[in-house]
Amino acid sequence: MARVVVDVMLKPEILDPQGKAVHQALPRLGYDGIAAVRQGKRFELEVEGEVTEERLAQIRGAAETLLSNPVIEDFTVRVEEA
Amino acid sequence: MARVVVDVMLKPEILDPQGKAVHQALPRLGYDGIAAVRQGKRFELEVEGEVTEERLAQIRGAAETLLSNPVIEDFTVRVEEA
Amino acid sequence: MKVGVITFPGSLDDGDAARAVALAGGDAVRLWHADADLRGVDAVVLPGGFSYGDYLRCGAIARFAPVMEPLVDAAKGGLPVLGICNGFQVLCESHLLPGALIRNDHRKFVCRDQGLRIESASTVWTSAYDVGQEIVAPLKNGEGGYVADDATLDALEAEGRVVARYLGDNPNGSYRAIAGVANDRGNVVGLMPHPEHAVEDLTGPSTDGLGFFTSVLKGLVGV
Amino acid sequence: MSETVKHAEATPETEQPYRELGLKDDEYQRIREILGRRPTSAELAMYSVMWSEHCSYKSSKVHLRQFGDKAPETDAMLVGIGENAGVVDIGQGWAVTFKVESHNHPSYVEPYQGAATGVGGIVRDIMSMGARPVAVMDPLRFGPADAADTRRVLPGVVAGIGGYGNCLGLPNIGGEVVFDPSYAGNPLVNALCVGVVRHEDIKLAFASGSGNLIVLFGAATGGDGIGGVSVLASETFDDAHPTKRPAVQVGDPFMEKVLIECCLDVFAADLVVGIQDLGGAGLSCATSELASAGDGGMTVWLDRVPLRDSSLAPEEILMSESQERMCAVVEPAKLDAFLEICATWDVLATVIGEVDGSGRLTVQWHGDTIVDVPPRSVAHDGPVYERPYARPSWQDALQANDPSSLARPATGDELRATVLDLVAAPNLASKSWVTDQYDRYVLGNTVLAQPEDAGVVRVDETTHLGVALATDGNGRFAKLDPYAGAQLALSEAYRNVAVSGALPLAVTDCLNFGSPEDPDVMWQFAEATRGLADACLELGVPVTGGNVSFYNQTGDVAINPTPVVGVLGVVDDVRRRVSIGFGAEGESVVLLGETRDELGGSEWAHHVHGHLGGLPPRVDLTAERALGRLMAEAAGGSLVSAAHDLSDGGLVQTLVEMALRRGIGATVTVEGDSFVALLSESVARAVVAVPADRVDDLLARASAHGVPATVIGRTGGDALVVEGAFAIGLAELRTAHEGTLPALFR
Ligand SMILES: Nc1ncnc2c1ncn2[C@@H]1O[C@H](COP(=O)(O)OP(=O)(O)O)[C@@H](O)[C@H]1O
Ligand SMILES: [Mg+2]
Repeated sequence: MARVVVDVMLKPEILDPQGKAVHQALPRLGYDGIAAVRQGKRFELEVEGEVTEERLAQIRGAAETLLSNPVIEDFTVRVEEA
Repeated sequence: MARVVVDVMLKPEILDPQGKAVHQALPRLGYDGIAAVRQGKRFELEVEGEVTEERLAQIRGAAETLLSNPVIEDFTVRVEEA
Repeated sequence: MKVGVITFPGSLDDGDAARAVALAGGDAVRLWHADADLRGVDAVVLPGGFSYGDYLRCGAIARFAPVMEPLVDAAKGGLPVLGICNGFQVLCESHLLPGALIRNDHRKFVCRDQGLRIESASTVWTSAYDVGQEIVAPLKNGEGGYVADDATLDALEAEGRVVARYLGDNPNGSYRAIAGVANDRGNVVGLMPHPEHAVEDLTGPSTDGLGFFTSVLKGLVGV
Repeated sequence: MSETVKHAEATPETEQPYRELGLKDDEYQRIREILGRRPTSAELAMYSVMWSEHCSYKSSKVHLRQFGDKAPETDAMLVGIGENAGVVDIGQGWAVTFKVESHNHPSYVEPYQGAATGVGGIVRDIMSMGARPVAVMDPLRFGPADAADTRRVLPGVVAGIGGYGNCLGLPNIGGEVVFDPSYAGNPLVNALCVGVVRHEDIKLAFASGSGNLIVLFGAATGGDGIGGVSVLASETFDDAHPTKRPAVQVGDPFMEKVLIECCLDVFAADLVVGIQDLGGAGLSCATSELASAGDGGMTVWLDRVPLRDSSLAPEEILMSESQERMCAVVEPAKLDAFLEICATWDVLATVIGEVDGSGRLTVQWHGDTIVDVPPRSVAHDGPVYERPYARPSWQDALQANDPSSLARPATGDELRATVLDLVAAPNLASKSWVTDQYDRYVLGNTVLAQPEDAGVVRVDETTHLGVALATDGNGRFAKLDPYAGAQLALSEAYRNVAVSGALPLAVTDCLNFGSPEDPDVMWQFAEATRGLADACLELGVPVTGGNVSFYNQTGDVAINPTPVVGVLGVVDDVRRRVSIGFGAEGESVVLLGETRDELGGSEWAHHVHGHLGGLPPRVDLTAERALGRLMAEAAGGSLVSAAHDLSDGGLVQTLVEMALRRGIGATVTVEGDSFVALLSESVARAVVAVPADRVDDLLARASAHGVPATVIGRTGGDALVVEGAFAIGLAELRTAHEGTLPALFR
């Protein structure tokens, strides 16, 4: 069983209220020196059998149509080495 | 400017309604062979200056107190090579 | 005139939408997310709610429901379609409307009586209003921040496709205080506020919302 | 492999970890006597959780009995205490079921999920009566508003209640937000749900009819909330280590929403004999209660339960408190239809058992019998304690320390400053920051909601029949005098329902207290229950159900005893509902009721002086009832255009809320000591706005009902003016009243 990770982040030009909130909270908790924070989603897909190129292509398809909304989000797909 | 990534995932034994919803949707879109899906949060922190050990320790502190709730979530902190 | 109201698992305001259609003098026809066709309705309302829990992105999963296939085709063919709140999100996810709706900038769910300015009376859903008319309707959403790139926003403004704007302070961080938009033909409208909750004095802050439903019915008779 | 009954019989001497599971020696002995042998590990798990305080009410039972014994004569009660929730007749063939429950401890550990699953649980209770849930309410208590931990807990709790309730499509029509140091480290998160059902459709939780099937439907079962029981699991596993079990449950509101729709379709098609929600103690509770309320026995094939976590041991499956699950008793002939509806809603449904005539509850695990018990002994014949209680040694001193010694504002300017300070006090300030996060419009039947005195929902769109609900509770009053405190909670909720134009019908209560093992606390509990039962009898409103939450304390310091009381009223025509807001200029402002110098436990003493002592306001149920009758008449005859009860903060707080609601001010004159007139918290009072041509009529009816009524002024202007004392502009009042919570929680 292999794991494929899909990371989805808001495009840089789209405002990210959650990241902003975290960024503002950090100094109040005494954590300084953080220039910016963005919050996105991480999907862990457990894939049956091994991860063929074609399987990866499929998952990219899912990432593009379902897991992310191209209008506002970018995504990356990668196989996670156990 | 370096980037530190904090991944926050629900503990494996905790119900993950979000992952469940995605997992159930995939076959309907014709994506099969996915045994399980978990959905978590990904935080990208842009750190001023370089990432010292002490700075990392700080960020781990933030991850534990602010970015995650240890009662239901696990987190990992890593420096992302640009 | 038959106005279909689609129920997805997790739809919440479908009953209210049907009631509003009836109060406006139309026949509400309940459509199910798994339906293969639109059962000959003359218009469709996608109601508010949390389709499939909206855990992933609002409307992201509903967009792939079987009933959406005939709906998207019909909408492109000119069928009047109104998406309210979650329905608006579904329409954006289906690319029937431009832009997207993200988490409110204050990160809290907001439920309040919201002042709106009608910006376009040339859609099939807003013909009963005057441009510039100010109305009040309930607003209730967690992810109602309307976003799109500047080019898109400029085009929407230029083509008069901004249907309604928020009055007073921006309740959810929507770009340019946009509360609703239309497609280029003006038959597909997405709206964050809830006109179906403003159709009875007893239960709503006003009856200002009825206009959306009378508009489409009037238009249909005309057809 | 789990331990079989055979094995337990063969090994009578085996040591069992019953103490770890919270069972006392004598309780364990009783189990052995009941079974005539030592329990299997699965049986031990079942008894331990079903005989826990939470499930068995062993400390409270003897006191709660009064609610039945002293119940007033009424034919409105269709289903009484003991069922999942009481059911009340509201006429026209409609019935209403409602109940309030606590989720205090989980909400402290994980505020969002704790509060969310609290809402989920009470909603399933309502569904298990065959009713359609139509609204929720959330009485909340937190530590000091400016405490760091409150800033962690409150936003999470509010987001959780909203996140779950909004997603279910249930309007939130009211509740409470109260701050007091005694709740720091132990917030109170109570949740109320109300549902409607046609008389003929009322369902009960019982499994009758041999051959009928037990269907588990909803979410798959995980290791949620099984805490201690894992001890057992580890024992029955070869590897001595229990697998990780979640400390906190995560709710899936979408699952619950489809479960609601699925249940309603199933009810509509009349496909169930009995139905039961799965809450505390999960399957152990559901199966044993179904069986013992039924007429036969029951066999459960535990290995058929669909699992989220395949590592669960049978003991854990029996204990699991995984959310969003229900259990139905279905006739075999109707099974296919039942499963079909579940399939339409994508709801997992599995036959896990069968009703039989054995009179026993037996649980099978892959063919072996691991539980074989008389169901009643698990569900209903749990231990009953007569806990010792005694009036606390400090009670007299507390009552002696009355507020008469506290400095009172002397001049008009001081009074003005005090008023501005109080309307901004966390307990009196606007709760919009909270309530704006709740959907109050969904379903399109909400006639009144926050900030009104009561939530009012339309039940029948054609006849305009509706119900009104309010919850109240004052821990400070209850601390000063638990007997009176509980009565005052009822008295205020009753008043809130009455002033909105409804006829109070029935009561639900959530009794939040400290440790029952502490005689002081037990006395508070005994007094509070006695007081509530007596008051319900006098007001003619029966307790239909509720919930007890003990062990609310930090270290050995208990919270203020906090009986939260919910009152349900019926409104024959919701179009006649009365709002708190002044609706027009130039109307007469009339004060109903009698004001005494009563400031013990008042918001003024608390906020301005941090003082808690003396006696709470005198209880006057006769006056409360008279006021209720008058208000019903006034609403029916449209004599009043607005009405608002007086409670925390007294007359001035009420006037401020009435003025701010629609931005219409008022000018009033008060008799006697204006401080007392404005800030006393005497009961059985309300302010009404009356159109000029109705004043005489109202005053006449008031005297007919023996309700003191005084015209104290007129509505109008953009200020609240108290002649001879002060004037405050509405804008200034609004800033003070609405600024507090946003500033604290942002
Ligand atoms: N947690 C809450 N959820 C919903 N409504 C609330 C909550 N807290 C307060 N409210 C509403 O705010 C209004 C004012 O609350 P409160 O002053 O306690 O009312 P009252 O004094 O009449 O009992 C009421 O309508 C009440 O229902
Ligand atoms: Mg009140």
